[in-house]
Amino acid sequence: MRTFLSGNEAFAHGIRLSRVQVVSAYPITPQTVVVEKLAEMHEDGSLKTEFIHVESEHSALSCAIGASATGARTFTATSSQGLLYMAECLHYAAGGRFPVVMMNANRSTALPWNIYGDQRDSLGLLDQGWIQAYALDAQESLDLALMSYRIAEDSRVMTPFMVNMDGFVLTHTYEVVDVPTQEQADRFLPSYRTDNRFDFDNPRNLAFSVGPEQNFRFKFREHRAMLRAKKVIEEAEREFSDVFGRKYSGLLEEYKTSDAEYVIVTLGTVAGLVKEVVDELRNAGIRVGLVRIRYVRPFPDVEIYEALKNARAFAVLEKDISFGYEGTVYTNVKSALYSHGLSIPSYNYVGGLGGADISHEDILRIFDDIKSGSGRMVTFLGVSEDEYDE
Amino acid sequence: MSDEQKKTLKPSLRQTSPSSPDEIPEATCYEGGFLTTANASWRTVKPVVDNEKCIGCLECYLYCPDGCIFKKQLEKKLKVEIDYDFCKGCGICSKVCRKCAITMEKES
Amino acid sequence: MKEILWHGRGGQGAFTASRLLGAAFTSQSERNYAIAFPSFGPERRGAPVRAFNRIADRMIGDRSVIARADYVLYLDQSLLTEDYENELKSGGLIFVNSKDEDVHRDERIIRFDASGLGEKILGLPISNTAILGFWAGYTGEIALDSLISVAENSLPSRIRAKNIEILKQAYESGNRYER
Amino acid sequence: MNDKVLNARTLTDDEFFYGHKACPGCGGSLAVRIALKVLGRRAVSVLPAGCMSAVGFNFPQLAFANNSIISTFAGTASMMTGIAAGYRAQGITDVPVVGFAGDGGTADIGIQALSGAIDRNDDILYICYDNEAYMNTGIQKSSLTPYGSSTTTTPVCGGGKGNLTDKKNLFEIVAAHGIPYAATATVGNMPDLIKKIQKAAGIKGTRFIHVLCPCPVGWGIKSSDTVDIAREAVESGLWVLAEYQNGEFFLSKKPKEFSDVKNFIKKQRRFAHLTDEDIEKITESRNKKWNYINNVYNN
Repeated sequence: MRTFLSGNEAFAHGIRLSRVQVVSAYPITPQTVVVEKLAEMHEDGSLKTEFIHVESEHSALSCAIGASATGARTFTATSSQGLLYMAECLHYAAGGRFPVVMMNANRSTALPWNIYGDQRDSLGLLDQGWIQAYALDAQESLDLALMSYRIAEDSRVMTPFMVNMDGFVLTHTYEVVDVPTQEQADRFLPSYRTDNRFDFDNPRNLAFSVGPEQNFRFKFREHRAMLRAKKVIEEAEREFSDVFGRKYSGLLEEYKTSDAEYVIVTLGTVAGLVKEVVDELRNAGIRVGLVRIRYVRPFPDVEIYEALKNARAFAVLEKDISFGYEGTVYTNVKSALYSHGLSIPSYNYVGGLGGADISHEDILRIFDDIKSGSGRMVTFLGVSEDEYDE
Repeated sequence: MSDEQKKTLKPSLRQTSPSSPDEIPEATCYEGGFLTTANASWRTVKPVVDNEKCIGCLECYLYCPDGCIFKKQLEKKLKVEIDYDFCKGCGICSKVCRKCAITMEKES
Repeated sequence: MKEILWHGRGGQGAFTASRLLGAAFTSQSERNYAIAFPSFGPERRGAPVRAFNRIADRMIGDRSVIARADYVLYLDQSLLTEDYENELKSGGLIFVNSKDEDVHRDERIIRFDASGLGEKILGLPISNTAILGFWAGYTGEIALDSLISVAENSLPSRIRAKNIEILKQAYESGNRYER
Repeated sequence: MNDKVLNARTLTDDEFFYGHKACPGCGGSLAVRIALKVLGRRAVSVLPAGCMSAVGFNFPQLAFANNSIISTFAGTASMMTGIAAGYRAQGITDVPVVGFAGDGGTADIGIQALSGAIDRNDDILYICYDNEAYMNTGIQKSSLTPYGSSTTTTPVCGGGKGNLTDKKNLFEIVAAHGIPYAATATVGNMPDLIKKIQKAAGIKGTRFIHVLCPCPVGWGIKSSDTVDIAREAVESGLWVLAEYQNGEFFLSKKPKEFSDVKNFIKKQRRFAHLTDEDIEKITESRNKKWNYINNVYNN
């Protein structure tokens, strides 16, 4: 049913439709609405779940892990400082192979304090073993809720899943969303079955320690499972489209890249704006395109190469900076191209930090820069040329 | 209660230890009570029970941190026996025995 | 695509009105798309706030803050400052809640006593649904029926009927406004 | 659950915690062993980072015969909450969820999660095995380390007195939440400990038992003295056996006459540096505590 919803509300519907059995979460702006909405659904009976009001984010995820160890489907949500506070448990869920799903409302991290959206929180935690997807809009957010369980719980994957939604511009923006029926959702998403749980007939010891002799094997499996997730994502999207009629394009989305000379690579909601600018420039006869990274882990290395191999130059636009180097997404993209032997001029644009607006003009300027080859390697949007040292 | 359920439950020493890649579980989840090494080598002194003195009060059984003292029927009387595979020789049993029926002897 | 910029004060319901607008617009056709979002931040009663709409008959990807709008709607006349022009696209219009006849400094500024209508029907100087209704009636961007059905589905029952009445009367005033 | 109070004869022959690598004479492992024997095969145990998880869960040497899991250091109670919720969500209501955390894991890093669980009145049994310092990492001071105790972070050198802060009153902190049941115990007073675990097992909501568990290594005692020294802690009045239920405190055992604090202190190397004056101070503090207890606790 077409409904006018915020990203948070849409996502909450996705969680309801996923028949989540245990929800544990702690409030933080801009995640709060998703938890409030789930609390409402819990109260009105439309969501049959154990709703746990935990006392911290660390406990939110620790509780979800405990519930997952009983074989229950679990959900938590957080943002920014909260995500950082649960960092220990992120490793724990991943290493223990507990397919917890978390919604992270992307938000700037202190200091300076700031509640607005950027992606430094989740991109700073890429190595924690979680699948990381970045949503474009409210519809994709809802759909990712359903798909995340399908993918995370697959026996080939067994890996926790973080759905990232840009704080405010997605979480708090209202738009049209098609909310599927429970019957459709049930057809797509089976209930959770796992062997990675307690068992009263054959008691198990979980989350144990492993010495240097065998430890690497467990880490290797974690890595292998994440790589296997690529195929499972494809399968899940195929079945998703059969049931719901909406198609997704796997680890990344290409928009008018087949003959594009200049391409912006980005992730999250800002891709929507880039699409509009691509259309405009195309109308003016300029061959530009967009690559939207949907999954940063597992990383679409081959797909990136395929999408960029015919381009003359590209820029990575991201709401993140790894201080002393460049944006983390840029590093990942360049590394993928290097692995596949592609070397073309590229530029990194760091924008949207602390919720700074990324405008239509900003995107035009980026295309302009890469076309003329006048961009610097790493450009902070909003910073004037004379503020740089060299 | 089935026979299986009646059987005493206890971690036990296994003959083989998972080591090859296909024996290693995918996740950190494995059969509980799976023991691959004993603790006997930790011991420098070992408790020896004098069944003449033992009155079967089970204080030693109750206070053993390793749970390696077991109830045993000997000529219809309750006595105890020790699993020397897992006894570390701490000496608590000897200390709590009211009848001084357990002595700590040097390991030979 | 049309872009709409709302000015209000915390508690006046600018964002609520923008949500009603978006929902009503998208209910009119399967092709219609809309986004509605507030100026983000902690909500504080009385503080100046903005809300934004983009409406189009295609997907909308641009979520950036609207700098220049086709329509700028003021729920509170005191927020209408001298640099209002910088927020207006050429050919754009301003709708302002005001009892003050002199607010017509500019033919692009259209005055409506939204608070007066709120006072009359709700007994409170609430202006958001009145401005929304008036704007829709004046511009014809959204049909009254769509506004009413969205209000029926989304407003709390306590204030539903009276706000629908406000929408109707305001829409009528906008429709009949002498240009 | 058996209605009669269990004893050595009636306790199950099952051994749930066996073959572990705890030091000889470890008080903590004794508490875990006995608690699981009382709770039985359906118990799911949660152990944070700490001695008991370090000695029990080294794949492939897995020393728990029942379903068990290691939690994060700070997350004992929150993981227990999740396990209880996970089973509730699946309509399973007969699983005792028990946690075994040390003094640091409970009174320091884990107190936030514990407080949260009690606040929600989650249906869990939390057992703190208190060996009075971070023993797993090599004897560092925790907030339950007693006054005067030498640890590696409160070393006795250059005339130092060891730890200069008093032991946190964890039992009353927990009780102040209005918890359905809380108790203190020691591994030297086994019938009392068994009775309390059994009682706790029969109560709904959050239950907490604080068990004094001497550590031969950290306390500087012989491995065979664990049980005796725990008993002496009670007899000297330095450790109080008590319960909290329905908003009231109850004394489980009141020594007719306290044994000499000095005897207790002098048996432990961690207190070897204390002077008669220091011991007098500890004795005075004990007397003050008992004045309060006699006024507030029911006998």
